[in-house]
Amino acid sequence: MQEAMINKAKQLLADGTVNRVIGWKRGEFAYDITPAVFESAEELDSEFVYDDFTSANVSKYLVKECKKEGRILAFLKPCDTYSFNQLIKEHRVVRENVYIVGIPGGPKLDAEKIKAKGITGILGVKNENYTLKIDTVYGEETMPFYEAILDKCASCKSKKHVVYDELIGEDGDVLDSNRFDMVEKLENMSAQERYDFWREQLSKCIRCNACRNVCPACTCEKCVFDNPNSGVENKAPADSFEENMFHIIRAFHVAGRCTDCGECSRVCPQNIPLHLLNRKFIKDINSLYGEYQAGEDTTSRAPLNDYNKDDCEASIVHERGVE
Amino acid sequence: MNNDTLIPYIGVVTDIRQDTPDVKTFRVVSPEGGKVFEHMPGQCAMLSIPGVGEAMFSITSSPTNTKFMEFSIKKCGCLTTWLHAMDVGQQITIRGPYGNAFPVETELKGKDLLFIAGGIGLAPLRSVINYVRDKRANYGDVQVIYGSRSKDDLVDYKEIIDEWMTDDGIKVDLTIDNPQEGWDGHVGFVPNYVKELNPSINKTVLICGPPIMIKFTLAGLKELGFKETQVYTTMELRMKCGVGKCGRCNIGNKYVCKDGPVFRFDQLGELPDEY
Amino acid sequence: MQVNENKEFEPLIVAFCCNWCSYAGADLSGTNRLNYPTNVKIIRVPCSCRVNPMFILRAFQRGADGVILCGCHPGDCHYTSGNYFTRRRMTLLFSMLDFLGIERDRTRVEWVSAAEGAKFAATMNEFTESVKKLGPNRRLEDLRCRKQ
Amino acid sequence: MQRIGVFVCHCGTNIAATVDVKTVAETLGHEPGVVISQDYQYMCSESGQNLVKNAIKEHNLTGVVVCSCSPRMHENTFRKAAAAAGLNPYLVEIANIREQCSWIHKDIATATEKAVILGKAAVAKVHLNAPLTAGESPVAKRALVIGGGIAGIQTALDIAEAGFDVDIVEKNPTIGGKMAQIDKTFPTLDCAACILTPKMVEASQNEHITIHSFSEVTDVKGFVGNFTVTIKKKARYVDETKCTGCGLCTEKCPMKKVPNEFNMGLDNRSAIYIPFAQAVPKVATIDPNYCMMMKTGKCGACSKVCSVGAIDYKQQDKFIEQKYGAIVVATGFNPINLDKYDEFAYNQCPDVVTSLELERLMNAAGPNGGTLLRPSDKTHPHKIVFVQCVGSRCDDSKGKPYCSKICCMYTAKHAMLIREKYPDTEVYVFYIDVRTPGKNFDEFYRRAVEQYNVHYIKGMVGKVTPRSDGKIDVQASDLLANEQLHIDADMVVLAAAIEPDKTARPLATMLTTQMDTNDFFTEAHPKLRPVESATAGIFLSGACQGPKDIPETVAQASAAAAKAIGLLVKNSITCNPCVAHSDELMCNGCSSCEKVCPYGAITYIDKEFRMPDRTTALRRVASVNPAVCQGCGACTVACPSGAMDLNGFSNSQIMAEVDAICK
Amino acid sequence: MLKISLDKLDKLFEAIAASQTLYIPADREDGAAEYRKYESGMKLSNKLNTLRSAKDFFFPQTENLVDFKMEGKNIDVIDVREESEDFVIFGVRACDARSFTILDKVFLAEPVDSYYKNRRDHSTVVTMACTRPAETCFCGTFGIDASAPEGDAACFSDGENLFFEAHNEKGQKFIDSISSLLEEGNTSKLDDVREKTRDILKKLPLANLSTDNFGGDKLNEYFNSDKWGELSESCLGCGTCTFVCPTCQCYDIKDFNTGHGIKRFRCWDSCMYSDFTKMAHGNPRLTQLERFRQRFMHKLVYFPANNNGEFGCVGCGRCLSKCPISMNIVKVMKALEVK
Repeated sequence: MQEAMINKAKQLLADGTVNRVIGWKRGEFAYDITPAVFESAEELDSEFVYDDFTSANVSKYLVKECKKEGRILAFLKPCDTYSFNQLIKEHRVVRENVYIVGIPGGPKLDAEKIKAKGITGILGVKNENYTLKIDTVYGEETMPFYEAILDKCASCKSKKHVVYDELIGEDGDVLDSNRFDMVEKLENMSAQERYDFWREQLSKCIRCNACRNVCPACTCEKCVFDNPNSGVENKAPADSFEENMFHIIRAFHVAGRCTDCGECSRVCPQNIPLHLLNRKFIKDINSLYGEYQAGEDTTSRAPLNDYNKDDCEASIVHERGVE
Repeated sequence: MNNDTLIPYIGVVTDIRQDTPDVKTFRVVSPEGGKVFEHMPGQCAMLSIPGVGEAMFSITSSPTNTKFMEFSIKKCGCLTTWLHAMDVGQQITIRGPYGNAFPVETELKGKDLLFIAGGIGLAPLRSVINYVRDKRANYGDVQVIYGSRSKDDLVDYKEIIDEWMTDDGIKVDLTIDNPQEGWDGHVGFVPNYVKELNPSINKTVLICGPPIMIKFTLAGLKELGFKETQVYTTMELRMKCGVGKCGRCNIGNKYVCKDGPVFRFDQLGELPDEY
Repeated sequence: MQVNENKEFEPLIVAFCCNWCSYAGADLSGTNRLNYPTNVKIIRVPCSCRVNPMFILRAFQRGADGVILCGCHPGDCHYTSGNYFTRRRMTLLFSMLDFLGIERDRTRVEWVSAAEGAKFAATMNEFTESVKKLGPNRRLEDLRCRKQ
Repeated sequence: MQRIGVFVCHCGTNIAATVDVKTVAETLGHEPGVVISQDYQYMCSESGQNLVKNAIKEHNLTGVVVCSCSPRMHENTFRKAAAAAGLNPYLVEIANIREQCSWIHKDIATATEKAVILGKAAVAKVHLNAPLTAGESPVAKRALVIGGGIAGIQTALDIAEAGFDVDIVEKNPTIGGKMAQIDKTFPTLDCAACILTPKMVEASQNEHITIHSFSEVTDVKGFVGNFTVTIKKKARYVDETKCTGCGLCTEKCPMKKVPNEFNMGLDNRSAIYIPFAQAVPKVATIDPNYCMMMKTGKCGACSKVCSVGAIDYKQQDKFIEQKYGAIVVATGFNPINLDKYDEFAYNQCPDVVTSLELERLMNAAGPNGGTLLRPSDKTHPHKIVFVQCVGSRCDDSKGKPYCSKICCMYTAKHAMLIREKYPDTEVYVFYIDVRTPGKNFDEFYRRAVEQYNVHYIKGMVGKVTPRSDGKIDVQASDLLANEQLHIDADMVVLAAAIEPDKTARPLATMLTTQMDTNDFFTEAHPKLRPVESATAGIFLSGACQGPKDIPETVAQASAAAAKAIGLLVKNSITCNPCVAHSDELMCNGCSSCEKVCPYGAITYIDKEFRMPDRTTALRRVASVNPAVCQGCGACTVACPSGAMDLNGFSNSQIMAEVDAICK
Repeated sequence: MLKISLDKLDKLFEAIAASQTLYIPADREDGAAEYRKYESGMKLSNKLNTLRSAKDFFFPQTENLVDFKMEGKNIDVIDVREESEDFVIFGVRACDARSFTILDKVFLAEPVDSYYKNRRDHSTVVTMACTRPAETCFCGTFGIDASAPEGDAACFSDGENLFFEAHNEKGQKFIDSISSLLEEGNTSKLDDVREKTRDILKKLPLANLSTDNFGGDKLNEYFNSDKWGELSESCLGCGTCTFVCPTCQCYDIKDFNTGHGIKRFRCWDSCMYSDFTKMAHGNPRLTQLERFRQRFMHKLVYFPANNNGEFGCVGCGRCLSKCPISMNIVKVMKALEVK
């Protein structure tokens, strides 16, 4: 795949279709991949990488990149295309300035999952028939591939590309995922249990803003939490309330816009399952206002910018679930 | 526990003077009377209204003034707007003094001094000028070139006219950007006026004003034959803690709040261009 | 609010009322001298759709024990559609607060028309009672703001 | 730092009896920024206002908080006072310590505590108030009157008289409304047609008036001075401009078995019809539910006889869009449906009729040519029982809680007319109360009792049972004599309650006006602004606002016209400055706000910005048209970056209120 | 050397906790380690390092500096400082231990930060030598020996026993306080373990990373390097690296109005944030390039310039594993070195 992508990129650079390529760059170890922009065939040959660790969603970079001179080639995985489509819908990207090549997606690996097994001193990771052979300074270790995949990939919602100029490989289908299982599990807990669960999770927050800054839906020119005039600005979670406030409002601001790409949870240095907040909104929207997948198209009205005269009342919250 | 510099003192505003349409000068004393703390010319203090904001201002009054401190403050943000709206008797918090000072007791001693200021840039220099006036014997010739947008925008105009200009051994040259009724003085920008006046290159220069004025004046001074080592300026950039720890005012290996705000131009030249 | 052994817990209720229906409804319950507890403090907004979830969280942060949002009946919004948006926003917000384990009876949306002075008073009596039963808001307060 | 003045009103004892106003004034005096805090007997009085004005000047105030009655009452009063003293009127905030405090609480201590908190919230808000300048928007010099009854006609005539164009939209084929169905009017007993039809003709001939009969309002957009209304002209299958109203078609129409709604279904009309002889416009209308041609494609009789070729079976509904500066609602009333009143046998017995049916039965143009005959056997009734308050003043769900107001008088009229014309007929009236306030009303009622010997019996009719012999057994109680009565009547007339027309509710939604629980339109103020709705530019005329008789309706119609004229004479009106605005530097251009704006007030522009790295870039940013924005604030919440904010109710202002309340 | 058997650790912790507050690295539910206040039964984590650095002990993410009460025109200043209680931080790794020395150079420099000093004075840092360094470790680059950590006292595990060594008076006092539980032990196995660790350290992928090309005199060499654009290109501008970094110490001072007073607090800030240097009249670091450059120039050039060549990095590797886009100081050093 990597080979095909490099060739495609070189071809599009050569024929002038694009003048830049956004993709992923090799790091120091097997897993520390950095999104990067390539401008020449040489750079592509020496540094471009696409493997089991290239999980970063590059669509958010296109907000900035599409405003530069010329056209950029972006390799988008199925989940990334939803993010990009949503950005088109919100007029955050200029579609014409991006040439999209759809590529097959994951499952991608999560280095944290490998390390959590106590495997350390990692020098190389190889996937042999869905068994990971991990070369470390302490000797070789193995673990099953599927135990090391990213949470977001484990509950993949779609293998379909919703926007592209061309595809490498076959397009997939929207999947029947189990992505709401954990939300449901929480819903079925008692209020006290839910409260304890979230307090434990959110108290880990160090307000590094990684979740916000990586989020393709969070592209505000100035975030309310950075704006001293907004009245809610804060830099560090000085109090448990502020942890709640930040994550509730952030989830609310992306409600109906979040494509469930899972980047927030992937990048959280404190392993907070932030995607559950977004999925809760998605699940509610689906069940109360009809199935809606943000980013699936560029024209439909977002659920929060829309209404039905016979929508349910807010009291529905009081009537269902566990108190 | 020892007092921490981050815990401020209380200052009482005992006098407010409208200097120009957007500059007011505030007189601050400690609640018990007298100065809140001592300082040297060029040093700064952090003034704050809790809940509104805290910001660094240069102390405008001379250390030789034993009764009070003064701050000339231009209205430009949230805190300064608040300060401009307050009445006499209001308490504020004050901490400092912060930063270095103009080397009035070392390098500047015995020198002929040329002060060049534009607009509110006079505020930090006023402290030095009055210090020099009070210790007149320690210094040589004193010349002040001061310009502003208009006559109304000249800070401390009354003091300049009534005291400085009547002083022997101090020469004051004023200029305003555009002609104005009731103004028979010089009209023109400060950098040009400096060149016109063609000051002796033996003088040590202290300059403060808008960045663009400093840039052109410095160029002009160099044309006249001044060396960077002869010219001092003062910067007031994004200071927060005042003690070189919070990291905000870091430029290269210097912290403006601690190593500055007074720099000689040759020192500035060694810093990365991030100010 | 403090729980004092000698004193019954008195919750603080913030009520956001739209100018055209519910605020007028509240006025009407005043005109008709229909009592409701002093715990309820009303904030006037042009339309229920003006109420940002941040305002609601802010109220809880600062020590409110319950927040109620009142607007025109669906279909009667002075601005045609404002309360329809309110309904969706608040449904989702309340659902999220519930998801985070915040007691669901601390929040409520009620449609009160300009003519429903009696309903306004009854709603406020009932809501205050139900919040009183929950006790002080502890799960969504800012400790720094707690009254000593 | 702000300089705020606080003014606490006693409102006589309205506030002062439950709230310790001195304490409120004193406590608020210590709030940050407050430089003067006073209390006064009546702050809204001239001397009270002068107190505010003088304080503004003397203390150079930057904000004013008045703790008084509801802002819906006197916000404007104090804004004007502030403006007169040179303070921007939008730097005034009201703390509602009457309706929302003193009137609902009894305990002085807690009420005072609450009043202080409400005052603090207002002080906190006023700290952040910005001076606002109202913009202006032009006024379309045309009025729309919805409903062509006597109320609508009178309003239209008065507006036209002032020289403005007026359109009347009437859902029926003719204007005239309920009054056209009435025989005589109380208390003068003059003929309704004689006074109404000249007005109908006048309306049709007035060059300023356009009548859209058989039409409905389907959409209303815009705001005061600038409404855009879509009117559906329903297909009547007859070209209005060609039809001369000769009536030949109605005679030749083979389908003659259509219940005649003008005569309350007491007789029949043809499928093509002109409702009544004096109809305006006098134009035929085809009823497609009955027309053979329309239903089977076979007939065409009317088309054949029409010499001007006005018949058009293919006519379609037509939509017209028009701009109006003012809208007057005159949708009127209807008697309630009596299906639920089994005890009065209305559905079982044709000789049990409503008062409006009786009107038609007695009308010279009615089904019997003016002779009062029983609908069942066309015989002359000798004993008639009138039942009052059928569905009025009713606590149960069947009826209406209010008094329908007109029944007492029209029943007296009916009784009197019957006794006058048929002295051999006995008339009984069962009533709860007889209510006759009004000029010459009580005299009129007394004539019925004293001069015409109508039997007024205080009591309720319990049951009406049709008997096999054609008589009707009326079982009732006489409360004064305390006895049960049985009357074998020939006819029973029910004074059915009246209710607003069914079209009023959807119309109110379109107009964004308020209605009460009975679907009567709510006036802006029950005493001081009785003919205006709370929505600017929408006025109320006639029974749509509450039960009214003709003189009252006409009076209100003229009043509404006067208000509408007052608006139309202005070239422009001051806009509400409490509108949304977008901070372009923060705007993402995402279109969320545009999607929730009910007025289409938000558009997007590509604007050049200096970027942080000193380059310039085109960015798509939202721009609010302040003349179109009505200030609901929906966009402010839809905007994730907080770039959208609302003047007068800004994020920071509302949060300051929240903080102050929760402090 | 004095030692205690590893299976008696509980007893040791109980003993320490009996006299003062004890913090140890413990595993939390998601598997990551974090410092927790010791409670009976708590187990020492065997993770290499805690997810958050140990700087929180002396420089917490937020801390209240001073309170104000406002009344009319008057302001009341309330000093909220309290003498810290004595506490022990147990199990600090060599990198984090060094970070305290670096933080000391900032906070204990005149004028001394009393908040920091208060906690520093009351703390005893007991370090623990590493035995299983990870691929992200490069403490050796900064002259830190992971097998011989600094701190007031250090301890070393040979797999069965924990050996103690005092580095100063405070450390000695600590060891004395637990001496009843300790016994003299043979260190031959420990020496093997340490030897093995040193071997591993040499084999780590970053073992050869060197600071030779960096230092206080390299300002002009790197400030205008054209590498910064490429390096900073994908930086999200989040604060992850800063907040997990044991040596980053930039802070902001803010006021919070509680409704009944003003709390002035300081909180961590990040030079990576776009508004870090923003002022009323502009921002001298306009793009992420400048902000990104500042962070690494500070660690690799400015800080050593002011501190006798000491770098502002301890090679703990947290930023290497936590940066959302895997950009880090190692990649920066390697990129800049290439001339």
